[in-house]
Amino acid sequence: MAFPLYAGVYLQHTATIILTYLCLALSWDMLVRTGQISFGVAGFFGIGAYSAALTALNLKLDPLLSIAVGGLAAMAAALVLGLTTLQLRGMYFAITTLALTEIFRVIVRNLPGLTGGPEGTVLPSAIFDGDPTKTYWLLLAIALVTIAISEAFQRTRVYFAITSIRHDEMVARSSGLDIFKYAVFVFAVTSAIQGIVGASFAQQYAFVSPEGTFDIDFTLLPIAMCLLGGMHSTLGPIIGALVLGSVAEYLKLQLPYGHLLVYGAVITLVILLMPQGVAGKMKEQFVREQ
Amino acid sequence: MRSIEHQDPTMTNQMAGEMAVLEIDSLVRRFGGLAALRQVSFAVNAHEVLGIIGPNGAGKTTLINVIGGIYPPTSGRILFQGRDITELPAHLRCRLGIARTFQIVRPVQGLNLLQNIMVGSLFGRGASLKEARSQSLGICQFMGLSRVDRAIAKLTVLEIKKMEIARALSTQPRILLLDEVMAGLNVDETREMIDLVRQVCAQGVTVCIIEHVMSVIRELTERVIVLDHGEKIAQGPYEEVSRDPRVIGAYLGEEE
Amino acid sequence: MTGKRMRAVCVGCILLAALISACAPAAAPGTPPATPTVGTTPAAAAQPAAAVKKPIKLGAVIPLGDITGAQSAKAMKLAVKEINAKGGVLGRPLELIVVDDEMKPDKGAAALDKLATVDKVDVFIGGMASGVLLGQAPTLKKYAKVTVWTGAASSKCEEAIGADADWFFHIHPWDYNQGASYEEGWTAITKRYPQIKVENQFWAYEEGAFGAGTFKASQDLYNQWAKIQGQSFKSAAVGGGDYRAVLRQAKEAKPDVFIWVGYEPDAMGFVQQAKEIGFAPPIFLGSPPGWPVAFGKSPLSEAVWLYGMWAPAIKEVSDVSKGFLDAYVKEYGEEPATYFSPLGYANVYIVAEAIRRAGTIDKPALITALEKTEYKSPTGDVVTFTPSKIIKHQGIKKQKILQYQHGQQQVIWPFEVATAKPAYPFPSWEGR
Amino acid sequence: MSALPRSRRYQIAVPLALFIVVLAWWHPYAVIEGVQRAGLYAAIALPMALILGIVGIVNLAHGDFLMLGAYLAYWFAVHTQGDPLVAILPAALGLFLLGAVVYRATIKHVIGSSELSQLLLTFGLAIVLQQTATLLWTSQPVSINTEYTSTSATIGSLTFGTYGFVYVAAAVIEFAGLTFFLQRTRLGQAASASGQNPVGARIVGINVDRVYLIVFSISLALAGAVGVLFLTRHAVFPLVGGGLTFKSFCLAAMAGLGNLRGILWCSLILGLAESLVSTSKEYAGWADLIFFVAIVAVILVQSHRRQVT
Repeated sequence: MAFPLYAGVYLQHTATIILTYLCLALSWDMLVRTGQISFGVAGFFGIGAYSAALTALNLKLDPLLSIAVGGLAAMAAALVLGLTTLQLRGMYFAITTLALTEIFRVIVRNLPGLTGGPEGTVLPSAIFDGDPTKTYWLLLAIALVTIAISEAFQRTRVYFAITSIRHDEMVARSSGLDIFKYAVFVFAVTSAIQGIVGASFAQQYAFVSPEGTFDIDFTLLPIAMCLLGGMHSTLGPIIGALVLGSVAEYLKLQLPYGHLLVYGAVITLVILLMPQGVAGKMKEQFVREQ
Repeated sequence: MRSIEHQDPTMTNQMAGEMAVLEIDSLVRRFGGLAALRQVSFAVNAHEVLGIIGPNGAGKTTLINVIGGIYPPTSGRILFQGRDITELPAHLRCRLGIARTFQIVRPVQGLNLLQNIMVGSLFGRGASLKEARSQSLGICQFMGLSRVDRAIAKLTVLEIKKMEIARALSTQPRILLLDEVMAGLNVDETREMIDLVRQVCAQGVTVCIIEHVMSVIRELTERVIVLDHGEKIAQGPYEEVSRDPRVIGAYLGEEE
Repeated sequence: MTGKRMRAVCVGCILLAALISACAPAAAPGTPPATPTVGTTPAAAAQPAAAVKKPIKLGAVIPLGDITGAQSAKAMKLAVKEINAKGGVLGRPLELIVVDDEMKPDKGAAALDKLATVDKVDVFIGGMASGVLLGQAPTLKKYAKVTVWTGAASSKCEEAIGADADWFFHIHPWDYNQGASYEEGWTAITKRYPQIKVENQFWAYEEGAFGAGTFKASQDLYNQWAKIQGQSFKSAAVGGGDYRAVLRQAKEAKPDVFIWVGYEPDAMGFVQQAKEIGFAPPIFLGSPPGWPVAFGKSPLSEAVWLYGMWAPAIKEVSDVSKGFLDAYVKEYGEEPATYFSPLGYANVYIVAEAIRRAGTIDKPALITALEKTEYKSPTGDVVTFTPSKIIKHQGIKKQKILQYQHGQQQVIWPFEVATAKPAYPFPSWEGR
Repeated sequence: MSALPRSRRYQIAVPLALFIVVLAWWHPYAVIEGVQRAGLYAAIALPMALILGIVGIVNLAHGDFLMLGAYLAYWFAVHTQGDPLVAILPAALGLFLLGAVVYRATIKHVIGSSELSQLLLTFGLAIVLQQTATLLWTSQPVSINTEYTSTSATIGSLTFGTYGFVYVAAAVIEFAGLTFFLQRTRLGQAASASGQNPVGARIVGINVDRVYLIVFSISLALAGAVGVLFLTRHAVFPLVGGGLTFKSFCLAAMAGLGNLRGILWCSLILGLAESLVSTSKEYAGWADLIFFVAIVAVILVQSHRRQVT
């Protein structure tokens, strides 16, 4: 993981971007493990980014502290949203989260006094004065924490809770499991991660704007990565982010026009041909050989 | 969760005064225009095995679902140990001590045999992972389930049925609602299951059992409730009820 | 594998094959070729001497998925080809390396890192969206390489770059430059054509950064000479497209000038719906970054005014513009649809000429040479670099006021490059 | 198909009518334009509701198929120099065939699998369509101007566009056609049956898979045809469909799954509300929130209702 440090600034920067998407992909997957799809990653990413930028700018908070604030703000938003919409799960939840990004964008755009309005807000300087190595370490740390949380979710009682919710809500409820509590809990944790990632993004590039920060790609790319790597595991999204992140960077240099098509094709083909993803496929193979 | 119960003085008084664990009071459940339960009332006494029988579509499973809290009744009341639980969500009912199995088995596919059983212990009883594991292993032994790390796909029908009961037992229930656990089992397996239910009962768990196989009802239950078209048409010992013309009529109606 | 599965795989392969084949023809004429490096080969053929020397590398960051960026890249490629055909600069060929910023700040910043560390370019060029430059600002400052930027109009970018950045050269006018030059333009026009009135203006601006920013900048600026009111609308580019509410408010305000600031997808809707509600102010003006190709063909376009930097008609008054346009059409078989193509072309030439004057690519010498730039651009301007509000090196400060006449964009002001006289007042919608 | 009992319908219809009357007096243009807007929304949402009601799939690529139809019409109009409206039939036919192919190749394989797979599949399809369109036609918008698009009428002091009513007509025709199809034709009855109970439908001998295929294709054909109408008044570009998909879904969710008549009502309410907010000077920027507020409100009501019943 320290490899990019010796590979030059460009690779370091690309690795930082890939780590950003890795965290988003992993946090998205953690929620999927409860059976809920969120199309609102960009929304929480944006809330985190804006909260961090505005607190750093107006309250002169330390950048690292402002990143924590970004995570908390996203978590608070998720709690409010979760408490209202997670009673109805499935399609309704998915579509509400799809709307979420747009709602936040509209709000941010229409409160120019607070947020800088449509033009966004510029921070005086990037975090660590733009030092790419330190930024890389920061993102790596966030990614490791995300991985740790994901693994914790796979090894503790949370695993039993979310797996039963995903497979059979009725059994879960009848076995004494408070579905709503767990759904809201996981939603809040994953949103906090997305908020933190967004906040560090804002600190890294020293600016936020409604269009750039609430970009639908922050939702889209993580989903494609999870699908490719395989859902419902820690390894899957990591593989997906590494593979798709680097392939996309390579393709961009080879096929400058329309390489986003790859993401759509990946999502479609994986769902049709390999719903368990790369990691799942490997696991399956492994089990068969045993 | 149990501790909360004891803090409620009215409840303990009632518990002392009455033998009923569960009281059902004029329960009505409609689906759209269709009434699945009409004014059903009965009580389940502590330590008894109560049979619930009736032709297909009589509302037996709906009754279990309403008692378990899967959906609320349209009207009527449910009392558990004297406490009104009509408004309580399913998971809290489970934690109070109402456990159930499902007519069509519902193992959680992502979990293996032991893990499935642990779910009940973890959430129904609030056990830690370690406690849940050892407790569930104990229940497995009691139920005669071996090789507990097998995936669901590798289990036999009997094993899955046992797993469902084990999962319900791992919540340490006061009352266990069994929904056609004998369906699809052969004679020997049915025998084994009947013994198991007896042992469960012997441990002080009250049992409510829905069953189509009348020999099982005859052997296990002290008392039966007969439902037809959502209405309670008879109750009493099986031998008595089976001679009731209304009951015979209901079952004959099904034959047509 | 079951038959069903098999079929699914086949379908998948066919789908993928179809997609790839769909990419190929579209990508070939429309975009730079697959290899990001262009320009060395023709130079080698023409000037064998130049080829052996190490090329001078220009690293461009452009959104290739968007028509503005795509055409800008094409024009840059054309300029590099022309310069190399004449022997390159300082006897060395130019090499252009284009990296897509995907209109995203993070990708734009990473692109700069790639150009600086992997390709080791000598100069940064390119640029389009303000939002991307804002995100790139920390990275640009990190390298502090000589940077000659075509795009980005938001003055927020100027704040982000800061006053110390003597290596930053900005060609595109800032939003307030544009505002000021329109004031200058209208003052000149009303002086020459006294019947034209512009004091009372109604602005319809799209609610995003572009529209709202432009409106705000102009509002601050115009209090002196014009009465401005405005209302935002949702651009069709982001799912809007119903302008009747804003047009009706404009109609009630009875302005001398109606201006809409939005994107290409709004152009046709505005005239159609203005006709629909019978709103024909004396001056009907649009200010999108680009116009739909077919807009001029519609009878509704007649006498619509527009703000811009360039129109194909400038070729009639500017040799550079004619040369550029002819070469572009010859090279790509189509007319450029956005002013970013002449700007991209100018971008390369400005850098090349400065290097030639400096005689070196060393940073201080190159900065000094760039400061002395006096480049006759295909946009019809003479580009020089002078201080703006914050930065030291601002290129073009003037915009142009144009008008659709008989399906062509004609320049009305500045008068030096004017290609037509204004049609005034705006004819009624009836009969068109 | 209509989910509401008669009494509830009055509960909605009477306040709505009152609201319209008051609004018409206060803000006549908001009503005229709101109705036209509602027509467009309904015309776009109806085919999506059809798929949702019968095949049970949320087609997140719905708006992108519409975009495809619009491009077909554009291509047709440019090459024949003809009126784009003539392209309605070819566009519908083209999309019908495309629908059959897409159904066979993709949708068919996720029927019966999890909601997650279905949503993600159509989401992937949406991106593929958008990006393919970008490759083929670039991001530059295309639009077509025809003389009739900006025809207007004057009643008293009101001058308003009349072409917008074409969307109202389209929505009504679509609704009538679909209702007729579902209630009066054999295939339509089979489709209704499959929508309500696929297992039962299979038992009584309906080829559910074929019914799904046809319904999906019909829906895309309608989307294509509406796309042509859309082109006559709006600029079309590769990403134009996303917002339309979302609005359609909101309407379908509000109306109740599969309730076609409800789509008309809900479009009317949301169309008027949007139109009203965007006419107000200070708050025009918030008009976007109408649909979002609506969908969140629907969810709250639904979840409340689920708790009570």
